[in-house]
Amino acid sequence: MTLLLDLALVAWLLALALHIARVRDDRNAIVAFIGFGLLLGLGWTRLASLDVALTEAAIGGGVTGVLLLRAEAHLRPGKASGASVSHGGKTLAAIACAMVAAGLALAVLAFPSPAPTLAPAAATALPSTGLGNPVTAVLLAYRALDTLLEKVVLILALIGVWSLAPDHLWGGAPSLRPDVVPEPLAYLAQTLPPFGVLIAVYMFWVGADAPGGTFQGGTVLAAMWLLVMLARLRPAPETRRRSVRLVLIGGPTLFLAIGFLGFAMAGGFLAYPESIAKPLIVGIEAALTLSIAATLGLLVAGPAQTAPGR
Amino acid sequence: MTAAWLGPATLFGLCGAALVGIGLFVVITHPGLLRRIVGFNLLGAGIFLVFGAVARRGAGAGFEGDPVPQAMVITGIVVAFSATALAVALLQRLFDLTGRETLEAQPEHLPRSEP
Amino acid sequence: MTASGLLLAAAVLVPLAMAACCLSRGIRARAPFLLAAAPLPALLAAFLVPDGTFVFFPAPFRMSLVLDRPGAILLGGAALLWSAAGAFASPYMGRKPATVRFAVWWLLTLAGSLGVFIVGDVASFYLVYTLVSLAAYGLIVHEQTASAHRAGVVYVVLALLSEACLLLAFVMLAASHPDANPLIRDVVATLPASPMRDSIMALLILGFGLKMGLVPLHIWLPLAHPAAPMPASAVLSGVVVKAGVIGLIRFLPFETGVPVWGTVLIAVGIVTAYYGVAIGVTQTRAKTVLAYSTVSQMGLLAVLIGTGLENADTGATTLVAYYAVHHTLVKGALFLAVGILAATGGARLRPVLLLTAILALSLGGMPLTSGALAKLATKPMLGYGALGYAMTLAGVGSTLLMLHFLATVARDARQNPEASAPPGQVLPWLAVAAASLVIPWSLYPAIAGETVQSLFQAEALWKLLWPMALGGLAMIAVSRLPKLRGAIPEGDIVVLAEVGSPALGRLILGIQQADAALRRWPAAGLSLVTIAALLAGALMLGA
Amino acid sequence: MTPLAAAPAHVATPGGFLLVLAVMLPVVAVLAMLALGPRQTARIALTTLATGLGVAIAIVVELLRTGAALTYVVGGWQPPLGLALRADGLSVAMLAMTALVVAAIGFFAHAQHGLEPTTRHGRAPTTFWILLMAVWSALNAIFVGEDLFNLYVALELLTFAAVPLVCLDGRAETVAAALRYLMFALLGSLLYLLGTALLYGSFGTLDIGLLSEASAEGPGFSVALALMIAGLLAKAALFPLHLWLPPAHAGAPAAASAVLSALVIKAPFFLILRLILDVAPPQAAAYAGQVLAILGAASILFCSVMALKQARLKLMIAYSTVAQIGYLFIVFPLAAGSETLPPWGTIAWTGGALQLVSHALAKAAMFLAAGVIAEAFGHDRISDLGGFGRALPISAAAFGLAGLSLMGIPPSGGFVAKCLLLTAAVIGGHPWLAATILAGGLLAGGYVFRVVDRALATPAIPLAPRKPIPRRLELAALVLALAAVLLGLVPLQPFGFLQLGRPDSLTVIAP
Repeated sequence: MTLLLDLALVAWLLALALHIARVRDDRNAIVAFIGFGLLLGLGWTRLASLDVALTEAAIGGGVTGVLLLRAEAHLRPGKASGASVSHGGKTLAAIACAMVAAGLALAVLAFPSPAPTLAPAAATALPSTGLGNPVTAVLLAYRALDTLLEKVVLILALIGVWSLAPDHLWGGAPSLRPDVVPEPLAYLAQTLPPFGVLIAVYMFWVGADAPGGTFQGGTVLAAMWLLVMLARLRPAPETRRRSVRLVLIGGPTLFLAIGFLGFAMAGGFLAYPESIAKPLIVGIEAALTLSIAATLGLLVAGPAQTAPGR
Repeated sequence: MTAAWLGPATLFGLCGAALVGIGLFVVITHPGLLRRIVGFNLLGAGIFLVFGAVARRGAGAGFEGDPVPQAMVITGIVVAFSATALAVALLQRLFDLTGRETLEAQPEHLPRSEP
Repeated sequence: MTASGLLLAAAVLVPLAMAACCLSRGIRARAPFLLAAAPLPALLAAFLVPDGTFVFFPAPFRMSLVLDRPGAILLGGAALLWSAAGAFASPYMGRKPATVRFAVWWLLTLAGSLGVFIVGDVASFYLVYTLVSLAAYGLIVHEQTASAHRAGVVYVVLALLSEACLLLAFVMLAASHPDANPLIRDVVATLPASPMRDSIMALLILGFGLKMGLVPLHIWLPLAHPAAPMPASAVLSGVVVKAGVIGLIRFLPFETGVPVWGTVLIAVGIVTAYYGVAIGVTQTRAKTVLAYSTVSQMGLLAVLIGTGLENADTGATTLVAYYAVHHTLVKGALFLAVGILAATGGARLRPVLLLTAILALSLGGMPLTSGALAKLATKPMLGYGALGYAMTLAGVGSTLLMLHFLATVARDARQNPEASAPPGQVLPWLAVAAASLVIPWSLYPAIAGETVQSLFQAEALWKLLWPMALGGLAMIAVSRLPKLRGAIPEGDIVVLAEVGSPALGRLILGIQQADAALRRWPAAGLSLVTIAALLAGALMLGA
Repeated sequence: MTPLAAAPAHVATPGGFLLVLAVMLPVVAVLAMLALGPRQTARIALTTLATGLGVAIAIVVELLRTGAALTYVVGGWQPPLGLALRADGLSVAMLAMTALVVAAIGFFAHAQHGLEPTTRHGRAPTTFWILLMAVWSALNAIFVGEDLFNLYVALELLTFAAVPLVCLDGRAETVAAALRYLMFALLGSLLYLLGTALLYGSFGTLDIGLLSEASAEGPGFSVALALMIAGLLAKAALFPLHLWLPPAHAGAPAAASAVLSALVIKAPFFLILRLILDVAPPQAAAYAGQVLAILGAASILFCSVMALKQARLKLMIAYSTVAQIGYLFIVFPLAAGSETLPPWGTIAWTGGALQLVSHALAKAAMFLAAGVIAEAFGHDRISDLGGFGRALPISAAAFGLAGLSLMGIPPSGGFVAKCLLLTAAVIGGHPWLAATILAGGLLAGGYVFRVVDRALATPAIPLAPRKPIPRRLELAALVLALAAVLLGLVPLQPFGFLQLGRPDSLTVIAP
């Protein structure tokens, strides 16, 4: 029964992917992609990975969807005039891609059994972090350097996006400009955020011990903020504002500072003293949640479109 | 045997392989840049599913999956989103400047006109 | 370190230091006056440093200097010509801003060209050889005319080709050696037994032959030498080509000999000697005629080197150096003479022409001149068989070509207004001319093992005179053929090479189109997937 | 495989914390720049440049002092669960080279921003400094990383820092170039990530040290490595995957071009080297090395000809980069090693490393010199630059000296590198590679001389700069070019420094 369900899910995912590949209209493809993202979230629950499922649904489907839809609306006036790939070229590419997929499938089928795993190692080390969720432990303790660098990646992407503003607008505010704010959106924007914030805080809070965590919480927060900005309840902030920048870097800075403190307190970079490991990690997560929310929201908002006020 | 063989891990792993193929095809052949960006996301989703299969196979020690690849997927998704955001911003800027949303047929070889 | 060692090192370092000093504004203004002084350490070293001196500079320089007999002879002649030409250059070039640049290139070329005569290890040889090759480019293009430009391009292409051949040859030579930068004499000793002997020999002859201007690699020479300013032409044709000669002297295994390659060199040399004359007589510009004469003379040197290689005759290197120093001084003086003749007219013309004639005919082997000494000294080595006659016939050619040269300069100078060249130019010229007589005479007994008196015997004189007479007759015959003049463009077969350029252009166009095609997104994407597949295949094959 | 094996794979060394500093110092600078705003950016950057240079020197000293690789286990979590950083001789050489080049480029950029006082705290200068710091951090992370997923994040950081550098001036064609660069680099990253997924699925670890000890079998391993190498090739822009490089490197501002061409593309090559040498089994590595060498040789010949035909100076330099990268890839068969000699004991290993470093120095010098030229004359059309040598003698000299290294003419690092590679090709019996090396040198001679010829020209109307060029702007290029020339004093033999921290027995890589 579950196998049938899985098969149906996989078939649906592939059908949507093929639809995205073949459909002529970009908007149609993006809507399909959003559906694909939500379905994929479902798929991740079938892989017993609720953390990823939440992340995928929130970022993969949700925020990416908003980003792409806005881009599509922006680009709609000038439709693709690019030279399409010839039929022969497409066939060749299809063969090559099928080859890659086949090789990959072979490799997936050839995975050794029993599967190598770090689950026992993660479990053994878990008590010394004081956490209950092993994924959070991996992200913020075992492989904290990955996470720290990834935060820098996020910030860098934002710097890159901001740098695309024309010189005279740099430092100004981005604008999320739907010409008319649809009634339901305004309504949602007024009612949803309190709940959203609550959900976000909850997600982040349980993340230490149960599925959920900074990314998921941060994404929900970002979504609420975007909703508010889209409904024009609050304008997007000027990117040069120090408060904005401080929120952006707050999480990574705290993370890095505690990392360096590790030299003094725990004998190494990004090491936590066992007794206060959990409070430290939860503190970092709290700051990161805010920073992620701000970064994601501003990434969707895009480069500045109004000149900074004097 | 078949049930174990076609457990969700393998099934979604194979699904990931197929998604990689489809995503790659979109990325290579589609002239529209926005669709290409969607293609990248499909490709990424496929890769993450392969990670997911690996994680699911690694269940043990009371966990339903190996947390290390799961954490990698979360990191990967965030990085992929950053990439999408940067690409979209570049694309919109290119469109604002030129009115095009493709890269082909660009006269890069010609000497550029002086500002 | 001994005083001799220091002096030897100064021969290379002083010009380099002077070039570096030209960065300073104050010294830059006086740069032209440095030119005459720069080669003086080398000149002193050639006379004072005893043969067989060896100096080694430890890491990180790892340079070793050696002065042997042939090296000393060539070094002395070269330094003399450089000094005189440098003295000639400062009034000739005047006080233009471009002169400073000329001086820097001059000093760099000078350092390299003197360096090749004294360095002892492979890497340093390559270094100074490259220095002289590339710095000479600055001298060739100095006048910035279209022809200088074309000459510069052809020169650089061929110089780099020569470098590439030599680099490969040196690497092959050193490959079997434990030390990565061995002494030249050590690697040359192992050359005959090397499994790569023939490749190495071919590359060496190709690389150095290019520098010497052996046919068919001579094409750059008649373009480049006339393009440069007069004093630069003198050193290019007089000294810089000798980098190839010293290269062959240093790198060919004369101790054991390699008869096959000796024969190859002889054949190439004879063809070059005749070819240079044949094309030279069709030329109308004096400097070009002289350049072709250089080609021809380098052919004669190649014959001498080849003979030494064929017969495993180590003494040949000294004779080659002796012949080469004669050519250095005479050819240098002749180029300077062209410059002086251009500024001389009226009554002063006659004595200048007379001295020029003596210098010119010296190349043809006129009795009592250095040419005669060089020919007589090398005669025993060549023997009296076919080779000896071939060489004598080449001497006939030289006389013919020089008579043609004299006719050309005399015609060009006929219209000159009454004037005389400034003493700053005449004196250096006279000095070189005098040296071209004195130095070969003073070296003759030691080199040839004969007394000077033997030169005055009737037999010796006859041996020299009949080819000259024949050359004179040939000149008369040639002058009856007016169509000959200008029949062949400068650089002869470079024109053929340039005919092939459309094909090359098509190839390059094809590459550009391929690049444009490969750089299209779908094509690159497909390439990426294909490369991944190839790599996977390769890795699976090996796993 | 038992997790947390009894004998840890990595033992932290006392100096290991320096590696953390090398990676994190620029990150601190990025955060500080954002916190303190544009007015402080340049000051923070210059301070960081000096400190980072100090850290790099300290690392070199520490390596020389101990004679062993520096290792750090982050947070005390042993691989495979945790992450390790490790720097052997080659890594340290890369770190030092990066610090030197970044510092010189920073010096140049500071001088250049000073030319336009009105915009020096504006968008482009501020963004440049932040991106430069991020590039530096990412490069250091790549050179010391031991975990393939950590390296993936570092590679992405590098890409995200490098792409906006391309379009700092905001012209449409540079935005297009940046987008193309981003997309192709993304394709490469994703292939790399796919490979790590397969590797983790097969071995349960991504630590390079542990992987090299794992028994490498099965198609998954080959497919994974192939995907990773191919992905990295896309980022290294090896022919025929160079579609993005010429417009991106030629369009970027000079200082950015220098970073991109000298440093950024070296990172993927470095990782390929590590994959081939440390992860792949020797026989497989040999076959893959052949494929890479063929591509490298094609890159040298094809792109040198393209460089020869470019009308614009910066495009010429960019194509030359693709050609010079090719030399790095022909190292693989040359440095294959043997039963008695590990790859890092061969002369080709030294030659390859030297080529990498001297190209970085020379190429940075060339792009900076080209930047000065563009700044002075407002364009970089080679045909219209006649006589620029008189107007900008220092820049012309820097260009010429850097050209020596690219052509492989003594005295220069490029010459020693090419000489060593050529020797390896001759000894190892690779005549085609030897011919390619020589032909590449000839073609490089062609394109360098095209510019030198223009520098020496004396046009009827002397070329005059449209604005005065301060001496200090020209100095950075000259210093880098001189450094490339001074590398020529390295002895013509395997260089011991590059072997430090490498296993000297063959037990690890023996089949």
